Amino acid sequence: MNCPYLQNMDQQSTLDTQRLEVSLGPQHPSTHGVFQMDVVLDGEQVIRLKPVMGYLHRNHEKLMENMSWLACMPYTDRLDYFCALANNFSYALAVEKLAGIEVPERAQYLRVIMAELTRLINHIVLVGFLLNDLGAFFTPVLYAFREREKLLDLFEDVTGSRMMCNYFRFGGVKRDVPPDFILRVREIVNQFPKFLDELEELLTHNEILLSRCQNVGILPKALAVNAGITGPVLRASGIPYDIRKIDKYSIYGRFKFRVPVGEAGDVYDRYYVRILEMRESLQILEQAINEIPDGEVISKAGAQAAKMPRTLKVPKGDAYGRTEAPKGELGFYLVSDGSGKPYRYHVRAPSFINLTVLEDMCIGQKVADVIIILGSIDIVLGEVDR
Amino acid sequence: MKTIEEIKQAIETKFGVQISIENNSLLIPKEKWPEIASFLKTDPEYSFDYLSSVTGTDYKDYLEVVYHLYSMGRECGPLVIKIRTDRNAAQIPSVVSIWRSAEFQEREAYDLLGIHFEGHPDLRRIFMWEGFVGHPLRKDYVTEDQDRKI
Amino acid sequence: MYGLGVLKGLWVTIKNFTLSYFTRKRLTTVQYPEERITLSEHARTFPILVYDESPDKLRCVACEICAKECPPKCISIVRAQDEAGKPLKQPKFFDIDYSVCMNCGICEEVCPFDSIYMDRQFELSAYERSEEFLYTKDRLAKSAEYFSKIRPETAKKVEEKRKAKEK
Amino acid sequence: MLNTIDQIFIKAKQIILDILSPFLPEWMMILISIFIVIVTLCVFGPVVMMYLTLLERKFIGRMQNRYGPNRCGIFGLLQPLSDGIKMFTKEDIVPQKADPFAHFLGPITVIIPSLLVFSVIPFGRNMIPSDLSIGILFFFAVASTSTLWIFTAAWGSRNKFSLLGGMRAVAQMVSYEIPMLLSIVPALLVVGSFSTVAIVNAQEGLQWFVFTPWGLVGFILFFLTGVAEVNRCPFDLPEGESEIIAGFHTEYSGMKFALFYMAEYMNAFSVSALVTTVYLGGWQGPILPSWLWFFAKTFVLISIMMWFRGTFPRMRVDQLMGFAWRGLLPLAFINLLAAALWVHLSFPLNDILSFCILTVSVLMIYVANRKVAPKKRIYKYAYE
Amino acid sequence: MTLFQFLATTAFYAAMLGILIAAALCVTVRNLFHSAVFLAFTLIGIAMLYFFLQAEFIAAMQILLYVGAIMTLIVFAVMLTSRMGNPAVPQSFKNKKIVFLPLGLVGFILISAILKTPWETSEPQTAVNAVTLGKALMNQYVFPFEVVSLVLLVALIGAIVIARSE
Repeated sequence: MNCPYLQNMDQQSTLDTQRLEVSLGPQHPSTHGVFQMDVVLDGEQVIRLKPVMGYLHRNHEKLMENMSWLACMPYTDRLDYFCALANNFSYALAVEKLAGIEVPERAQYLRVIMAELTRLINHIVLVGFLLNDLGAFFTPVLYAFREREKLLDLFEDVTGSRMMCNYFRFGGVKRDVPPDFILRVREIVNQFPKFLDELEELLTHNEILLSRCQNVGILPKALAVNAGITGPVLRASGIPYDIRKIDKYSIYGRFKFRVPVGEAGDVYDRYYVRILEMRESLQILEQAINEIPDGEVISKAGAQAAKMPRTLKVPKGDAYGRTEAPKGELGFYLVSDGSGKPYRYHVRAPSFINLTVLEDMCIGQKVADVIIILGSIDIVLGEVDR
Repeated sequence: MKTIEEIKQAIETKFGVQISIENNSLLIPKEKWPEIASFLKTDPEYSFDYLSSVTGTDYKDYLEVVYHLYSMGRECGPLVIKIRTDRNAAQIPSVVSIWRSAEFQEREAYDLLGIHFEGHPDLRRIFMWEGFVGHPLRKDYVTEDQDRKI
Repeated sequence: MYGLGVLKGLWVTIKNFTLSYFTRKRLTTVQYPEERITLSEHARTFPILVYDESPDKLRCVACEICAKECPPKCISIVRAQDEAGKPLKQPKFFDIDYSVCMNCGICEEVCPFDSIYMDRQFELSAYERSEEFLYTKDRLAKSAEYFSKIRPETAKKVEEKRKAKEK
Repeated sequence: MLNTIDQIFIKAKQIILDILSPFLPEWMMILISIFIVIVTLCVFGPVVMMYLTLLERKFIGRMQNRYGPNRCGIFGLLQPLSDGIKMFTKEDIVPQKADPFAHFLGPITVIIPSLLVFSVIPFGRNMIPSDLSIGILFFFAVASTSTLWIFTAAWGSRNKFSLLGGMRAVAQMVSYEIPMLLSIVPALLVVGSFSTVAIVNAQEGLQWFVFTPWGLVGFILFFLTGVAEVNRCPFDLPEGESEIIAGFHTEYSGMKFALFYMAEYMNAFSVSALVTTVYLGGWQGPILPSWLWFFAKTFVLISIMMWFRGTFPRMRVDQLMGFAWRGLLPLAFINLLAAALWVHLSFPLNDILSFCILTVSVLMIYVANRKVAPKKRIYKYAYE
Repeated sequence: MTLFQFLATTAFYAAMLGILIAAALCVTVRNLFHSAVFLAFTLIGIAMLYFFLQAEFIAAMQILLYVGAIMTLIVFAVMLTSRMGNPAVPQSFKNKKIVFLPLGLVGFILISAILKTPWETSEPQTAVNAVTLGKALMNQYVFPFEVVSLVLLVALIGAIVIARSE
């Protein structure tokens, strides 16, 4: 373009639109809770994005410092209120590592079954809400909730409450499962793949979804590792890091299951990796139901600690227990000074740390994409703000 | 993975600094911490490329920050590093430039415990609002106790 | 082919629509006030005190273990005293603040005298938050028959244990 | 017998006029007859809108394995009534920062085009409110002004989200108006007149335009652009709930919001009515009375729109524009060419020729957009 | 029928009065956006006049082109240039009184000229409908039609070049 007139046109580009400062604020239909993003827009393009948190901050960690070890357990349900049992699992592991309590065989199997059922719930609800952010008028969410109800009814029979289960105890689980538990889990495991096929038929090859989600919010491998991203978001970027396979905590070493890995690291990969992970969880559940032995569900020391919590002696020292929660690596760093209360109780929340890369993924994208990128990271504000 | 003693020897020989081992974790003086951190991350022998969690703790007479390091490349277990600083002028060099995952967690430690991380790109309170006074997670942080009257 | 995924999506929703007229199973709505889902045996909402014969002779001996163990500290007990000032094995006041209780069920586990159990009532709305949610002793007391009606198995286990203890 | 049912509404109007004629002067009778038509339209519009909302909620409800509203009235039939009462009684909040004139003007001017448009739609055999010689052109002229009024509403509420919604609305409507007009032109070319009645008469018997090759493509084009023009899913960007809260009608509540809501559903009804008039043979149909045919076809089209709403996610702004400029517009031009050829040539040759032109052009557009189209992916597993 | 005639003429004059008021408001109102909206009302008013004169095609084209397309562009321009706050145009014209003198003079001259000239009003021949207009465009005036479309094409390409360079 060598014509002079257009030369000076470029310098003073008269067509730039006015910078728009929008705060996608705490009251916004799709921030999955009270989370605020101060976004600077040029037209529809995002130039800068600053997350603002703390609206749901209850100072969970200070609270736990004057609770007994057992009394902290019901509070862990409230961290990531979609997967209460995964939080219980991680906290119970950390305390057992600190206090050196063994867990009987049957309890290990029950814990794995409960954790994998929670993973199913978390992933279908996420897929539903991600589609809701994309604009599908509640249909995927209600299909997901139809399946979730079956699982929540099962939880109510076993643990007593649908979402706030408080089922794990140090050294096992609170109560044995009802007799028809194995039958119901087997029925869910047989029927769930059919539901997943129907959901995939509705969504996975839908051209509008493909064009909306592919190459949007790309998370490169190096940045993902450096920013400490864990869980399906990391695996969607191509790194097969799954704590169930790395640490082989509890009895995950005995189960044969695969870890799906994406390669582009965009919103579509994060969506589809979660669907494949659900299918893998079903494999684990299948093997766990077939091999579950009989026997006691809580060790002698555990039962005694549950009945009389004062008698639980946790020696001085610190321990860091971590598990593969549906959202990523959920770790508990506990320091005990020998008294009946934790001296320091720190939660390494996956949603909180996965948010570090939100700005890097959103720069240059459109407003509509910012919402689905946030949705694909899958944050729950109970865990982010603690 | 190499044992704690080997890592201690390697760091001591390389940086000539006194390190002690305290129940399976390295106690490193805070001056040399950024160099040791980048050494642990870049050295192919260790390649601790994943900083899992940064925790601040208040031990009455000093503040301590605990780092849990993992290696995703070599899939090996946690290397626990503790750094101590005194209570009032709590200063620790930040490692955000080395591990980006420390960004939010160091801001949280600053907000709740008042540990100042120099070198942190954007050290603001992350949970509390700007005008908040005090650091809740400190043991001497006392709020007025609204006891319920029955 | 480009447009196929979109058509398959349409096929799924219209299939759900038509089949919903044939198989009632597909419609998951429960018309709440008329139809109700039967709660399971272990469902727990708020704690209640169980008594054997009359409401003022509770099984509870005011040992205050549940008050100590309750995570949100919503139970407060004052021990009864006879005229001479000697403490009795009876609570004078036993208040649970239902608005603070987070129905975790720990009080039921730690109670050595099987006197506090989790009820299944959840329609407990009230107009006034402070007074009406502070359940006093007489509002908490529920008979053993009521308890065995809502939780048959646990009631049977508790009966055998108590008989064994009496022998 | 059938004819009487067919002309039942005209007869009813005639009866009213005969009752009144002895009392009133002659010129007053003309006014009265016009007045009757206007009143029926103004009552028919909102009532259809109310029951369209109910139809949509029950239809999508059943798609989502639930019942849909069934509390007020037997099958929820009084639900629109209760919505109406709620809309009336809700407080009408005008934001303090809003520009009162534009904020007040928005809903009024949005409702006028959607009511005016009813005057050119032939509801049945000689049941057309006003047989303008420029029927279709009047429809598009009035419909195109709604862009301006939506922007007035967006600008008036002085809220960043509604401004974004307003910008999107204007961009979307302007870029979908051209393919919409062009997808109608083949039918006008064949019929030779703008008047809707002439178009319906040209589709005598069962020669609906949709059975001709160019008619099929024109029908699909016109239906898709109609959905976009009316801001319904998957093109409902101006009021993308999940991103910009409620787009241009974020700051409206109470009766003003009801007007927007009513305008949206009436536009949906009028666009589907026009699609039936031009491509599905309006009220032409074998035995049933004419107006019954017309309403059946229109409601089938509206339920397709609702079916879209229950299934599809929303498109992004640039994809929306790409779809219009790269996909629909070239197809509309080629469709025009095919229709011209179809008219010019005799029977066996014209169908074959226009059919192959259209298939070739669809394939060409598909290949041209290959680079932009998303690709399917396969996923590896670690720890095999 | 005279009353009917009377009603029609009053409606006609009422429409004209409406146009005048809208035009006056469009010029005088301070808020830029309001004047754009009043401009739209004046254009619709003119379309109504065409309807009164049974020139339906011209009326439809008037609404379609002016209000549908050109007004949208004007509103876009208003939105792009003015601040979000209140797009008021700063008018600093102290003594407004003096302007009425030349205004009145020019008005008087115009009105008197209009009233004096003998407009030969031919009664309306067959209404100008789309068919005759189309035929004329395609037969007699096909050359100017093509040239105009060429000009529009050039303008279109020019706009794309400017927007694209950003």
